[in-house]
Amino acid sequence: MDLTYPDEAKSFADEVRAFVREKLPHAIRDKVMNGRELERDDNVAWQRILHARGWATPAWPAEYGGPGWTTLQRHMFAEILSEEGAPAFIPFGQEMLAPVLFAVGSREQQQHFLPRIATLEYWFCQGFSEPGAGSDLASLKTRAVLEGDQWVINGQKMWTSTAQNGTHIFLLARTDPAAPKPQMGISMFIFPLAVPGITVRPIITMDGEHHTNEVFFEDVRVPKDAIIGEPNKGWDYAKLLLGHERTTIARVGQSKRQLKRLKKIAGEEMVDGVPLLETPSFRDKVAALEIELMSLDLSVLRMIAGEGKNAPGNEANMVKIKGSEIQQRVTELLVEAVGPAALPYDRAAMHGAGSEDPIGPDYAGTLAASYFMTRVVTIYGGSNEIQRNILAKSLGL
Amino acid sequence: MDLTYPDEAKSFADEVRAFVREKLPHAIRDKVMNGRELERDDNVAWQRILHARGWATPAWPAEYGGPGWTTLQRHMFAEILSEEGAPAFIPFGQEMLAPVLFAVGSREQQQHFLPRIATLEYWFCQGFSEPGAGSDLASLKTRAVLEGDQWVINGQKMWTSTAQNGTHIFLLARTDPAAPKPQMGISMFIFPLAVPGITVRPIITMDGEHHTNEVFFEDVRVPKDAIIGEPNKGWDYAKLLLGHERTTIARVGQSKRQLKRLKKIAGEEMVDGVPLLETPSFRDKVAALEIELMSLDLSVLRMIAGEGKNAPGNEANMVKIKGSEIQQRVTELLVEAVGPAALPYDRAAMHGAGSEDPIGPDYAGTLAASYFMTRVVTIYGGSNEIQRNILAKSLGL
Amino acid sequence: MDFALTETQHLLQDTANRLVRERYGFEERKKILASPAGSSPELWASFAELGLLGIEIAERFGGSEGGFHDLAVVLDAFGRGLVAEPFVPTVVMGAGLISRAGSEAQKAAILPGVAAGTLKLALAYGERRSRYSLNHVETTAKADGDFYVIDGQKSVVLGGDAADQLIVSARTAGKATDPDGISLFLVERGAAGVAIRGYPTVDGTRAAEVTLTGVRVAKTALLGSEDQGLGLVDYAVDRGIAAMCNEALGVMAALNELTLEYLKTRVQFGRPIGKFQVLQHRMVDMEMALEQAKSMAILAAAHVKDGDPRSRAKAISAAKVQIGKSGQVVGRGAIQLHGGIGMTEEYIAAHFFKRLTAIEICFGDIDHHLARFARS
Amino acid sequence: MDFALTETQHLLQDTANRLVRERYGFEERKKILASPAGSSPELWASFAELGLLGIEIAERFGGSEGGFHDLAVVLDAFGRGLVAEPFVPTVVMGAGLISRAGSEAQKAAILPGVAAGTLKLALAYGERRSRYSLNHVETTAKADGDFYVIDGQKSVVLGGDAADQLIVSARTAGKATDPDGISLFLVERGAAGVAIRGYPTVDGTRAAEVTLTGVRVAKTALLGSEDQGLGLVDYAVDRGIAAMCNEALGVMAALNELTLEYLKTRVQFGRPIGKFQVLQHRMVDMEMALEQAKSMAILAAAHVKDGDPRSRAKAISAAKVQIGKSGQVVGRGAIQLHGGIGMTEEYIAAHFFKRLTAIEICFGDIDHHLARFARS
Repeated sequence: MDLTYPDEAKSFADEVRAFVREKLPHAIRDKVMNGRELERDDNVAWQRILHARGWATPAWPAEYGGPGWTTLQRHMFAEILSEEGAPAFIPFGQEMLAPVLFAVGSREQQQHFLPRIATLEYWFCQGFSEPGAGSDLASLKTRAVLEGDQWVINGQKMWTSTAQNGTHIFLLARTDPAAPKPQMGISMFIFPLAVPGITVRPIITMDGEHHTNEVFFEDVRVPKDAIIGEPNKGWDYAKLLLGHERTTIARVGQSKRQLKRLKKIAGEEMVDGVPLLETPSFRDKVAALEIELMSLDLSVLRMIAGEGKNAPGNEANMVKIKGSEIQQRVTELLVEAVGPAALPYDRAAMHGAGSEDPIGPDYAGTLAASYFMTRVVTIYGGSNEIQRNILAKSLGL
Repeated sequence: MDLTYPDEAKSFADEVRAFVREKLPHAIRDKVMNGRELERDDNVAWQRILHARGWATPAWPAEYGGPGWTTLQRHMFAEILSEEGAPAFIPFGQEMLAPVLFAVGSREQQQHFLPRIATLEYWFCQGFSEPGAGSDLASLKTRAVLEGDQWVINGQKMWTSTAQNGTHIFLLARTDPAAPKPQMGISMFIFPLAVPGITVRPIITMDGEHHTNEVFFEDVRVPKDAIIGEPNKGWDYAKLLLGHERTTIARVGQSKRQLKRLKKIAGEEMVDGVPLLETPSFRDKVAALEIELMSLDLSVLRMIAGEGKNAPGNEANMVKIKGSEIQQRVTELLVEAVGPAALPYDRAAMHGAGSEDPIGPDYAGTLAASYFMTRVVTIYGGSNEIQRNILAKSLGL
Repeated sequence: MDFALTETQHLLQDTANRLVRERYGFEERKKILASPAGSSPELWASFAELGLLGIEIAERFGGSEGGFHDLAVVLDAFGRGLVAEPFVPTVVMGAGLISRAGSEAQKAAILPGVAAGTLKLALAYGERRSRYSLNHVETTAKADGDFYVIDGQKSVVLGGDAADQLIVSARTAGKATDPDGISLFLVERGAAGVAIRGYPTVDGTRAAEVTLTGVRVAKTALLGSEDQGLGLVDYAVDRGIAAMCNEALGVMAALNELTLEYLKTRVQFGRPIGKFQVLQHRMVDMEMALEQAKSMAILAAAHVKDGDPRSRAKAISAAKVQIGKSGQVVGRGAIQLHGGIGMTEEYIAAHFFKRLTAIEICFGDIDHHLARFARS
Repeated sequence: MDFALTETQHLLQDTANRLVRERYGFEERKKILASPAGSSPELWASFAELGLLGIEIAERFGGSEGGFHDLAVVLDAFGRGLVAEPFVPTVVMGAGLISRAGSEAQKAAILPGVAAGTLKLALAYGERRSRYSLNHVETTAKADGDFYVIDGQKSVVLGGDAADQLIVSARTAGKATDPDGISLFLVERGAAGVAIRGYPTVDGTRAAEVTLTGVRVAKTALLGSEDQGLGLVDYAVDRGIAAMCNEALGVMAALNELTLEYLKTRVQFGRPIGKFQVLQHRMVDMEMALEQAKSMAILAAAHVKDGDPRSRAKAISAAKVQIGKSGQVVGRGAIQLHGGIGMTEEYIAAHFFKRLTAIEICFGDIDHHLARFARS
């Protein structure tokens, strides 16, 4: 039992931290630190900076261009980046699709797509959910029919995040409607978004921003080899993909950054002449949150240390639940911290343009929107109710 | 919309309060106020005092000897008694069995039992639950078979509270094992506990006290007319009985008394030279609880006001849930208030004998036991999970 | 003791509900909110026609001299419809304060206009550094002959961008946080030195930052007694709280209905999601939260005019705490039970949730009112 | 970074688990607790034989010089078995404090006895009015030639009724709550003027009220430096907390196992109650609470000997907060999920629950440690 990081881990952390501090453009860092919206170019620029350093795809095996890091290193890398205000990776290509390509992609697919994913030249989106298939993904209705050497796709996808920025999509579609179980007749496809018959319609979320979309497919024709792996095996690939990167799901680094921000803001807000952070009620709430986060941080480290070794395997569900609850809690306390200053809706503040003349304190303009938007973290990626169902099953209930 | 009590209600309240303050023996009041155990004689003595005043059975119709009060009066009466430290009514006879006797008891049963219930000469217990039939009461296994002019009863009952003090029992037993549904073959009986074949075994609860019992029935023979109402209709009678006294289930008066006690104790306990009650963290917890109780109090009054008038009818389930949660919360805060002084287990304090030489402050000795025992209020009388199931059903879910 | 609605209240309820239903659907509301003013003069005129703006105003000033419980049923209906007009600032807080503290001349000058729908009010009491403390007033008013000269900045003034007249708290004596020395002034929107920066709030209602630079008002603009304005601000804010508590009932009731309906109709895994016990119990908790809130909103309405300020403070703060908590249970619960669709701007659930969030913040959050409750 | 048990720890774990399984079943425990002393000399002797009492004690005093993580696995096992012997007061707090602060003579006089199982210790630091403040010491020690004379009363002294020697905090200077001026003394149980009133605590362990009336101890009985005892008490109490955190893991793990088993076997409405989703999710929350506690108990154990007192305080208080919360989730949840049977004294669930309650209270509750965490 030894909780200290080994020396090589410490020097690795120093190296990563120094790199981010040197290379991360200040304007991007500033947006992340203050909860402002990133533009497409921000993500691409940062991905290219990482790529130049060989760190663009930390989770990829060395043979596909990854840095060959241990799980602990990957965890530390992600956490330091997040703490220092780097944009999060766009997960769809490199974290979700790539493992499927490693496993069942053809050599041609691997050679064509992987390098372009690594630089964000190809910005992938995920075409899974549908209006009638959310938690119950297996009930999806989008159809793909092979006609000659083309697949013809018809249907509608929903919650296709970043499709407005994307170049490509990976998509689940039903290829065998007669399969005995709904999961069994599904295949996975990848192709560009810029093919005829695709319409992307924005879904504006309650923070007033454009994060996600509906995507309509009307007689969309893609080549026969746009399929990944074998036909009707798409469900297995999707499961592989949804189990991606167990250690980043807790978002420990991001929550640490947010907690630091909360303390800073609550240290500046005054209540009857005393900093809010020093009033016992608020202080205790912040302390309780910090302790939750310490516990989560250690749980993730324990999960990493135990990986592969007869681990029960359900820690990922646990850290997803706790991690998402903590993410929400920080945003709740941030809104509480600024009080009435959270009320103005300052769209300019969300996009960094309003900093010259903010309505309230310059840190307050994004907080309500961030609180609203963060309600989603207990919903997406398998709602916390679904996570608890999975955990109950693993307990034999 | 008018929240003020009418004048006649106010003078009623004054009359009740004056009566309790004059007539309630100090030793009994002291036990109740300090959470000590009551002896059998305490209950009987107080019941007789009420009886002499004509207030022994507040919920009974005037024709059976009740005072003929309105629901509001009954509510105020129960609440004032509770606030002033009077023992709670032993509910089994007068609150649970009596309405069944009113509805389906024979004239002989009514004439024999009701007056004796009113004085506690007959102390009834409830023989419903069994080891395998708790929440799922319909699965009970105790059998009653008619042999000549006697019922022969075999089986086991559990959670038969106060059976050590009781003289009689009302019992559910299966009389038709072949009934199409398990609810349909059940009958209800009443008879004395002092018949051959009955064994009462104490169940000690985790507060270390003897509140409840298992009762074993081995070839117990009771007369044919020990049955209530019609054979195989016992389930309907039990439902009638379990819906008893919708307004007292919230225990508002008791919680008010306990809240007062909490404030007194937290005003005496010091933290670094400041009364605990004035430290913001504890003060806010007490305030939050007080507000919950204010809300419950009003909800009960609204329920009373709405009675009979197209009320949705599920308020009783709601006030049971909230009322029980509040009862638990008070005991949690009471333990928290005294801190380390809650640790000594002082059985003498529970019985009022230890007051000469308590281990800690004289108010502390019963608090942990009370906290332990109060866990039961979200379990008994239909657990809060069952209550929520019922409410969900009433919402059409 | 009587919790039933009076005949007047039934009428008001029907009127307000019908108006919302017929004139303020989700799409109409969206259009109004997207307009430059963010509010609807036509709707406001209808409020006036239907007598909703003068409910509490004395008959001699064109009102119907009703009680706060009459207002409460309208607020409930407005909550259900998410009405984003400045009803609370103008009618509940502004006119309520004038009725209580105004001189006969002030009443005669203002109240008829409010009742007729031609005059809007806003109470400019908060400042950038005041948070929820009503006694934290840095804005100053200096006597200068027959005038006062007001300087300062007022922050997040609810309804401030639509107001024709502002009621401004300013310090005529004492230090920034002294309870004494605060006075109230009626300030014309168009007066020299008044700058109003209006904006939408996160829930779609409107507020403003108000800057006062050497604003000269006549001595007759003083509302109530000099230096004794804190009690009046406290009264007006307590009215605002009681109003929003009752509005929140409508918001929560509508959101619960919407969520319950969703649970019954949304099918996943081959059955309505409302068949899942965990979702059932969460829905039950949301219904219970509404019931708790209802009891406390009634209490708040009953205590708005309580002669004992401590007893009023206790009831109002208790209600605000309960509304805040219930709002969280209902709002967050509804979004979670809806899943993705609840996150979108084009579905009304999110808007109910945002309004509940704003109500939780307005006039002091849960912690603020727990402390006030305990102190009172 | 390594969270795996060492070979020694595996051995200790097996040893302690086997001992509990074979010698400390529910019925045996009940008998021991009902005995006049409330503890078992035979069991204590076995602890000594198996080397459990000297885990951390230096080899030259008969111990095996292990680390706190070694103790932690034993405490976990004792938690599972609800071992009610005074292991924490004697071994973790008492011997740990002597090892850190004792003179060579004091160590030689005490530690071998602890390791051999012939000497028990207790730290008498709390007083009737001290609540959780370690610096609140009204008991006085006045120098008198080569002696100190101690007067005062110590309250809820864990393990106090079995202790052969007490480590008493007393004030040699300053006022009742000064941080400086507190000194520690070794006091023989049998010394003139020492009165010990032992009693069971609500969870079945034992404590005592200790009255000291003109108790004379030699100057050599001073432990550590005069007036500088507070840091030592703080250290000993932090050791006690870290110990109970790890014990609580065992309690919670066993209670969760018991509850899970009950959910799988208890049939109502024709199916195991564990098929009801609401109960499933509650069980999941209890498992998560245990996992959270596990992370923090490991952290506490790692920081017991942290050279930086603030960093130690932060880790220890954080762990105590988490254990308190997890204990509530697991304890209250288990009773609720068990229903009636969970309320009874004859079933072990209630005893786990009571131990978790006591652990939550001992050495400071959640609020106390939230404040200490925030201050550190």
